[in-house]
Amino acid sequence: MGELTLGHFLTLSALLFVIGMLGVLTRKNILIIFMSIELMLNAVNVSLIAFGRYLDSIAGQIFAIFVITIAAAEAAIGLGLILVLTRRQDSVDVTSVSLLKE
Amino acid sequence: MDWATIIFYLLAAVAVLTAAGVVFARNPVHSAFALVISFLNVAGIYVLLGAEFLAAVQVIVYTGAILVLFLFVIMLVRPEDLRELNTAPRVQTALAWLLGLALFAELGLVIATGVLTGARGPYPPEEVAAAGGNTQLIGRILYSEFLLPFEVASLVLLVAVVAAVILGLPDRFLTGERARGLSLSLGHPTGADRVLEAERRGVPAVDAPDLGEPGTIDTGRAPVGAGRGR
Amino acid sequence: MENWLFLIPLMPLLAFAFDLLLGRRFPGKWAHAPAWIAMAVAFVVSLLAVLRVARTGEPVSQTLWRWMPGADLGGFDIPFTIFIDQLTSVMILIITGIGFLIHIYSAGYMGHDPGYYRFFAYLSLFVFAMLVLVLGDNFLVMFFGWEGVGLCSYLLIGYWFDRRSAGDAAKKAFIVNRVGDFGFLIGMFLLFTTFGTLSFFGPEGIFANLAGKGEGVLTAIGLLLFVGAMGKSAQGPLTVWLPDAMEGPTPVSALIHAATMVTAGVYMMVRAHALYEAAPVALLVVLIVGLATCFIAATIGLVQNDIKRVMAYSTVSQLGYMVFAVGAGAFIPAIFHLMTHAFFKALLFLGAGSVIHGMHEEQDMRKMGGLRRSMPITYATLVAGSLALAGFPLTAGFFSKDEILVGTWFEGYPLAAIVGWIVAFMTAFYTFRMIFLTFHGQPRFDPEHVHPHESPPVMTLPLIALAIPSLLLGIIVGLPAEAGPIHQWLGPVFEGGGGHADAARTMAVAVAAAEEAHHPPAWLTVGGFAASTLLSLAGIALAWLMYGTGRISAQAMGRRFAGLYALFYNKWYLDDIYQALIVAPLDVLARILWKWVDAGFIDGIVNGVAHLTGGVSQQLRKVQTGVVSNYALAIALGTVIIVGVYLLLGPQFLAR
Amino acid sequence: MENIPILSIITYLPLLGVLLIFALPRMGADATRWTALGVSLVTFLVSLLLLGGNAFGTAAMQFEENFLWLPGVGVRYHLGVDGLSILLVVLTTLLTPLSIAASWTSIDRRVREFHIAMLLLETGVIGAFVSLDLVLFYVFFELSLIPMALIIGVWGSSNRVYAAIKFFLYTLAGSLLMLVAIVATYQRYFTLTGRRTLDLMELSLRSPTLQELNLPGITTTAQFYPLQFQYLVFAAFFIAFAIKVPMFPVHTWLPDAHTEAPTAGSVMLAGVMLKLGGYGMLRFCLPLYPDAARFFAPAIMVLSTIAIIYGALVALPQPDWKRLVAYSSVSHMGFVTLGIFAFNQQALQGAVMVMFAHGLNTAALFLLVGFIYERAHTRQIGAFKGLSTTMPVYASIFLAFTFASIGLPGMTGFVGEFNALMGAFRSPSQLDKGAAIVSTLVVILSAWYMLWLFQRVAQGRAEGVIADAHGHGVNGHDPHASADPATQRAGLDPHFTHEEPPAGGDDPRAARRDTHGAHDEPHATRWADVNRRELATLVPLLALTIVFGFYPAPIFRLLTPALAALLAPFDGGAAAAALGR
Repeated sequence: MGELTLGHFLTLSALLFVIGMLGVLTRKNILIIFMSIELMLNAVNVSLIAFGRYLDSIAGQIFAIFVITIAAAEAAIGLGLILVLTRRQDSVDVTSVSLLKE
Repeated sequence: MDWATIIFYLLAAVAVLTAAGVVFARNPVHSAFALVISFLNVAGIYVLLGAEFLAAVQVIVYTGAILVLFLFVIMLVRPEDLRELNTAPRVQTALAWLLGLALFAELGLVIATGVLTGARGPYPPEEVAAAGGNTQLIGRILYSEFLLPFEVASLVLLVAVVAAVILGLPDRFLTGERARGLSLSLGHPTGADRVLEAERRGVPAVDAPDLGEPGTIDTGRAPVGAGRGR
Repeated sequence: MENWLFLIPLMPLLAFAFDLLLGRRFPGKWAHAPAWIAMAVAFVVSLLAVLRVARTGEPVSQTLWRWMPGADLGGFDIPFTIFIDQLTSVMILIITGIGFLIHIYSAGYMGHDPGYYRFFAYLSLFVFAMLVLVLGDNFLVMFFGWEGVGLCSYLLIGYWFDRRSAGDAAKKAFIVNRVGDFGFLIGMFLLFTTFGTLSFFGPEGIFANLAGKGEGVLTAIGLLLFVGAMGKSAQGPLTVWLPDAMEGPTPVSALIHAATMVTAGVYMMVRAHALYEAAPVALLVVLIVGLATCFIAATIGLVQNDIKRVMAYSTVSQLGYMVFAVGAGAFIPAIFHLMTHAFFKALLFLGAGSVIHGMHEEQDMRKMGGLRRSMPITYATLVAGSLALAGFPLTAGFFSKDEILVGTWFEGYPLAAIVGWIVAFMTAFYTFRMIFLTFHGQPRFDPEHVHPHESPPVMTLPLIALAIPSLLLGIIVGLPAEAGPIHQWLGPVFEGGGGHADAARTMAVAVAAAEEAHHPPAWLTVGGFAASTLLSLAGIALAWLMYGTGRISAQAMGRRFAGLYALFYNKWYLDDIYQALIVAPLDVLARILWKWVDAGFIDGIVNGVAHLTGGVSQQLRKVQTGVVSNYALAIALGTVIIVGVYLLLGPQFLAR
Repeated sequence: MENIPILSIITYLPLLGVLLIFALPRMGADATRWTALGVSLVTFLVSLLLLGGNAFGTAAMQFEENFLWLPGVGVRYHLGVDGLSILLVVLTTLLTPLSIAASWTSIDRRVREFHIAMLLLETGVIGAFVSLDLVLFYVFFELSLIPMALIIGVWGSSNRVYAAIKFFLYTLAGSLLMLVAIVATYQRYFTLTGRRTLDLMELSLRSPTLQELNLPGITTTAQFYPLQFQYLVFAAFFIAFAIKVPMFPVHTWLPDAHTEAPTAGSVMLAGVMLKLGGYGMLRFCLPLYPDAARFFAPAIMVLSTIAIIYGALVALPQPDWKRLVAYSSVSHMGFVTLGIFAFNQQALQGAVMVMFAHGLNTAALFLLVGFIYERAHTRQIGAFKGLSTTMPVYASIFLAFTFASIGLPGMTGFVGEFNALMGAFRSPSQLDKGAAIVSTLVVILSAWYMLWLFQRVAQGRAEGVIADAHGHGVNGHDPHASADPATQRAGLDPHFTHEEPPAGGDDPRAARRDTHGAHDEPHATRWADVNRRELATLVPLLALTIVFGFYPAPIFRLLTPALAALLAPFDGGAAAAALGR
């Protein structure tokens, strides 16, 4: 693992995270937002594992596993919601969904 | 520049590019595929970090299951039919970019100046090997120290499953109203059911706020739910 | 310490309670019975007390109960004590005596009034309050009576309350009295903080230790008490209420606004003579105000057309005489005039009442005339009273007024005496102007509507009973001038330690004291008599010329002095000045305070705060747009800020 | 006798009434009224028992009940009564049955809830008067607030909700300040002595605790509670009570609360609630923080004088009868604060006597307004005229109370106000003397607005003047007497402009004779005079005002020990002595 330092991995993770965040903030399509969230989760995983590796602790990887399980659960529910939404108003434009405003 | 660094840069570059692809793709299907590629590259990086088990999990679970589910849903809702207002208001985008860069700068600063202050873990690489490799070690730790979180995680998954099923059910099951006509089969492309029918007749199924007659948004095509599936 | 003196004030109080509570159920017109009985008993008991005082030369007193307990009020001890000395005897005899006659008269005058019992109830309450005022042995009990009579004058002036003007007059009387009471109250505060007590007599009483106190304080007290006296006796700026008080029934005017209440101020100052003597500046102010009032009131009296108003202004003028007599230090003549004035002024008012009664509520002299034949007794008695008022030689008024004028001259104020004589002339003039306008000349009313008739005996008897002393009292009590029985009687009040002459002093010694007391020279006394006689006759003659025979036409005189006539007629514009300078501005201020300060400013703030909170919460609501992406943005913003803060401040935190 | 917890009995007897009403829902309206009346009368009788005997000879608290309530915090359920509080308790128990009796017919909606609120109010107020523990006092202080807000809010007239909320928030804001002050004192006492207590006796260092503690170098209250601390905490306490009194700047809730409250509400509010403020100042502000009291005294004297004059002036133009009486009570209560902060025995006695007299007179005035409101359903003074002819008994009682509230000697009003003024005048500081002199001006203003009220309402020609067949007035009354010129303009009548124009001529009677003007009097309908029930509520108040006006000694004797104790820190214990020092 020559010159590969923790910095590299963290930079990668930061990059992925920021791209994911941009995706969430700029896109209007729920699906895209969803994917961006997955991306951000993935970024976190990278940094977790990187830390695990450089701090000689397995905990990083275990946490990554849990992150993945959470991501899975979240995806399931999220997609379910999308289904209900499309049935209701056949558009995934997030701005039109402002039921929360009441 | 040994092999590992080169491979790292390669994988990282592809991952980042495809991630950008996910965000900026016009068509959701393209972004889905981009996401798949990105995840695979990340799996590669895991291997680089000596987390083989996780790389496998990433490939099988994450990419294999979750993203497939994504693709499935995208197909289900016919993305090209869905109207796509993918450009958020100007100010939102600008602010988002600003915040993104700010965050990246901050993280960069942390990474540059940060010093590893965490306590050294008990498992340096030789220890991992002694324990029989990455996967064995994870297995042992997972079911010993982290047993409780593991159970909780399983509970979370259970909830997710139940929720997904319920969300999938057509409303008539919830409202207890026996509908004779249409029955939902997962095979049904739009999952449309009597809800839209009922709404057209002016009887609001659920007292949601009046967002205007569904389907009135001019889509240039026949309204999604109503038109099909009869 | 006698234990029967309490009957004097108690009887009228019982009559009041009896009439008020049970009056309504009284058969027919007997509501005046309890009042009569009460007055009779009070008069008798007073007479007994006066005889006791005369016999022993010693004042009698009785402490009823402790009104303000000293122990609990940090030394402020006020017993409710009745005290009768020579001065008080004069007063209570006047009050109960004349009061009794007026009660009899009222039975006739108010005969057919629906609220008959209410009238007698208030009259009895008034007599009670007046007696307490006079009998009190300290300033607070006097103040109790002081406000009590103010209350009763309010009730009686406003007796016919369904008349708007009566209501206004009553309110005005009470408020002006209250202005006087304000001065009285502050005077009492100052008195207590200076002397530590409010009682007149006794070793630690006020009059006993005047010596040590600074003259400034005494002058202030004197002036403040004088403000109270002005309020009650309608002097100086506070004369405005008395003429309007004529709205009340005539017996009320006779009793309250002629004989008793209005003299309270003079009585108070004479009672506190020791205090005033120690404050010459205050005396000077009293003299000047008294003189001014005397003059102004006389001038206004010249032009009044309402028979009762003429009498009202005459009363104010005569009171002015008494006040400036006090101011000049001639205390005994002041009381002497007070006594004689009580008789003939009550007579004049009751006579006027009888005229009004006969003329069916007609008060305007211009619509009377030639009543000599139709009301002989009233005419005779009214002439007697007028002679006394005008100071016709040998009448009661002549002696008392002359003594005041001579006394004032002798005490070193010749100028005041001269003004006094001028006013005497004017008094004679307007008194007989009233007589000639009412009783002589052609009747100026249309006979079918108005048939003047003589009043029933129940009214004429009191008139006669009052006419006799008006004529003879002067001779009985006033001769020889400056040393007559009145002087001997009141002598001890002014020599001894404020009435507490030691036991040995008998009546004889009192006479001697009066003798060697300084005595006006013979020429002054004779001169005084001459001047008084001359001026009163001149006044009467002028009145005869103008109104009796009409040789000098009143109208012509009126036109020639039009300016003066207007000034006098509008009561020197006093009322308008008050209305403009005090009443209207205060009312405007009240409105401003209410609208602007209370509702506007303070409530403004309170309601403002309420709106403010409402407004702010309204704005905050807008932040929740409901669009998911906005929330995401917010979260992102949050993270960036937190990380930023951590980076900036992180190290210190960690370091600590 | 000592072991019977009589104070708790008195406090919770009304609660018993509440339970009775609550427990028997099928009880008819009248049955509820009788129960409430019965319970409040019994409470009154029991409170009279306390007055018996010479229990109040000493300054110590009588009928004490004292046991630990909340051990952790050191809050004690400590009840006790001395001369001052027993007088106010008796006043409360007296006014409650009167106000219940007064609202016999006027309250017909939700009768049960009304009487429950009234009895709760009584419990709250009595509790506040008898409790000697700061937290207990605060609890009862708040407890009494809620039923009053309900009474105003539910049974009030048109604008009641605004008034109720304003009243509630105003007083609540004040009492929260007080809570802060209580906690601060508690904390301060704890840090210094290590003892956790909220007992007034201990906190005010009146009981021997200070000697027991014999803390080094701390002898006076100034050292115990440092000045800076005292100023803040005193200010908080004072503002809470000033709102209740109410004092000048914070009084605007009173007119609204009174105009909107039902008769019973107004009587209880004016008769008793306002006294909580004055009582609080005496019981808490003076003993706990004497140095701060002395520091703020000049400012408070100025504010009281303003309150007295301002209240009287603003009462003058009021068109609404109740609002006028409300402003008059702002003016009367100004005397209370004037008396309290003059720091001498006579001024304090005067202040408490003003509270007692105000309790009687203003409560009676509100009863009177309530009775006429029950008949005419309006409070506008303009709507009434000539009540003396249509309702003679009512008018005469109203006249009596008008003079009682003006402060006519022979009534308690005068005794209270005179002593407060004399006391203020006797205090050494020149400012107090000035304040006393300016305040005495109210004597003129109060006469003006009260008599002006009486004249507009009771005097004047009512419809029912006895007129014979052809319109000529019987015995001297002329039914057509409308315009009376001469005295009109001369009258001290601020509103003469828009009345009937003077009809010329200089002589009232002559002019009147020939003006057969048409009836231009507003048609004053004939209302029934006060009935026996209403009379039963007024006569006791009238009797008390006159009896204690002529012979106030027993009340003064009852108060002397209590007030002397309160004054201890102010003139070195020589409360009763110095002759006008």
